[in-house]
Amino acid sequence: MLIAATLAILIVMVMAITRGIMGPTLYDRILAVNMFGTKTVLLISLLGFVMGRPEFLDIAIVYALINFISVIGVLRYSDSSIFKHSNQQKK
Amino acid sequence: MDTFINISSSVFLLTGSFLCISGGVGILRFPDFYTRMHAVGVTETLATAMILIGLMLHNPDFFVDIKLMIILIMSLFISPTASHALASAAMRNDFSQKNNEKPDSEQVKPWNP
Amino acid sequence: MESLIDIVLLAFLVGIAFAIVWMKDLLAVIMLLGIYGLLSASFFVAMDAVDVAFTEASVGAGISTLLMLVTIAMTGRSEHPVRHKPFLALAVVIITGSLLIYGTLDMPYFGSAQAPVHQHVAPRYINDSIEEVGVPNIVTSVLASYRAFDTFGEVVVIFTAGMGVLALLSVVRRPKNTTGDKARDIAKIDLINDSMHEQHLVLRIVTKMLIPFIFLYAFYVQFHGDYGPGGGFQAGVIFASAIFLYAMLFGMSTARRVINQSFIQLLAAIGVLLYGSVGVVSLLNGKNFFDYSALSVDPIAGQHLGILLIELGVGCTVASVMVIIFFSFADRKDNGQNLESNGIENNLKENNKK
Amino acid sequence: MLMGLYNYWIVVVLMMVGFYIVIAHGNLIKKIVGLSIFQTSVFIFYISMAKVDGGTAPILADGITQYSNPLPHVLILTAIVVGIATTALGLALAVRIKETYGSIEEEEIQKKDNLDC
Repeated sequence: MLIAATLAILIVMVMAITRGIMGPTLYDRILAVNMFGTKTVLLISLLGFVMGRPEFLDIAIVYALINFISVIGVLRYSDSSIFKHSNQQKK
Repeated sequence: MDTFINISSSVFLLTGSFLCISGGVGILRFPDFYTRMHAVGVTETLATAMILIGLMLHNPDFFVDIKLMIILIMSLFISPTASHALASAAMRNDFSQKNNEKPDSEQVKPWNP
Repeated sequence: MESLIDIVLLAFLVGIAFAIVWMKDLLAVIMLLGIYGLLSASFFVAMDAVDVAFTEASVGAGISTLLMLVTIAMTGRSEHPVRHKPFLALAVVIITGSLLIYGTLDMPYFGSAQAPVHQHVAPRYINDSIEEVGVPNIVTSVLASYRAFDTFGEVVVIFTAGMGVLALLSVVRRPKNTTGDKARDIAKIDLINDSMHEQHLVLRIVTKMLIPFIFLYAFYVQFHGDYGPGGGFQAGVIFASAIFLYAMLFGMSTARRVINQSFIQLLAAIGVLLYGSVGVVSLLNGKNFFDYSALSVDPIAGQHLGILLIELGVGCTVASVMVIIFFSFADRKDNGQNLESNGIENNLKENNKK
Repeated sequence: MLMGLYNYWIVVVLMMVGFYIVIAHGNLIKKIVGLSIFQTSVFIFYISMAKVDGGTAPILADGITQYSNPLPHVLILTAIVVGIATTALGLALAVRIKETYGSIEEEEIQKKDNLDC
């Protein structure tokens, strides 16, 4: 079962990477990164069990935190005036 | 009792994997940003919870369970908040469904050697 | 199973690297770089390097993404297309790459226990470190005890890089007795910041709940580094990222009020000094530089004390240098924006006069 | 042989991708991204070397005899943090160049320099 779940998560990672590369908008990419981060947390937790030393779940906690922080960072700094300016130019 | 726990652990893990994959198909196949957001935001939290509960049942070690519990509680806080922030940021920037199909920057022609 | 995970993760990495070459939108490139960091960190977990994965997770996926985002917010996000034909570059890369691949043919195969790397000092670390240092985490005992002098050099490099960023990006403070006009400007900026906060109510509340937990977790990583993955480097980065989170959601002016610039600079220096002075104390006690057995009557207790102290020094320096770097960038960006908006207002006024 | 050297070949490919970005692209931020890809490939190389078949993470526990090599882990752990510090320095330089020249494209910077001469 652990192996099946790991494979499923790897497949979902491929999908998230595809969306991250394809875009087309900034928010799609942020969504893909966020989803990828959550799946990484799960992958790390599963890897610990697959490899037989599950006591290293500390890393997964850090992933969850860092994922949140980077999403907030992207939202905070992608709203700045330069980007709005370029949007206006497009219109 | 052991077989019951094993079976329920497997069921949780498989349900979680199924939800993961359905979210993945959603992010790949849905037509615009808000529907993709919906697919991911809805499945993500539940899938995480299912897989972590499956792992908890799989391993009865106390400290490992506590750590899994911490991860679970944190992802229950964090994923909906991140989804909310993302959706509201998209709304605020007047990112309506009409101009969704436009790429986010003027795509320069792809580099071909 | 493990080799399957290895193959798949490395294939992902190559795919993302090629996508980064191809893309022109720098913001998308940085998003992909974030995924790249997460992936390489998962790869490190699969390769048993838990401490490295810890560091790469917080640094590669978190802080470097943030710094690059702030930078492109200042420098613009689209890249000009490559004008000249890249044939020469491509030829150089292909020739170098094939030479390197030719070089790998002589290497011992992946995972073989007979490789020369595993013969020289590693057996000593694995077999004897528990008697000599008494810490279960071999990485910590090598980092902080056997190779402490090396790590000292790294800490000084980090400190120097922080000072370099400060020298390049520090903004001139406004004089305190501002005239009415400027004071109004500042008040206006504060108002804008506050109104922005109103919009992020959910985020603010969740962040307020998370930040104490992140600090607590950073302390856990700092002091649990002897027994599990963790240590000063990781704890410092986690500590700093909590402060980044606060600064991003509550505005730089609020964060400045919480964290004093001169205090944080002092803390960066104190970390390096603490590290170095542990070495000097063992020197004064008649042992070698960074030989912690001089710190206590019982050599193992001395080792524990020494590792605790220098990890504390590393944590202080790394956390404060990261905060200094981020604050310098964010301040630079905010100041640039204020200048821009003032310029726009002036333009508007001139237009109105006309 | 394919499996035995797979990791190293991937490392070479990643390294060359980073190298290509550094020499062929004119944008300074993109160059820094290329450098960081190059850097990560070196990390992957060291960590791959440290892996021993059947070994586990180098944290001592009862009942485990085979550990991976801890020395490369130590080197890379410090290298990652030093890497982010130097990357930050590079980004700071890019910001200053943008402020002085108004651009971070190599060609435009070169053009302005030639005009000044």
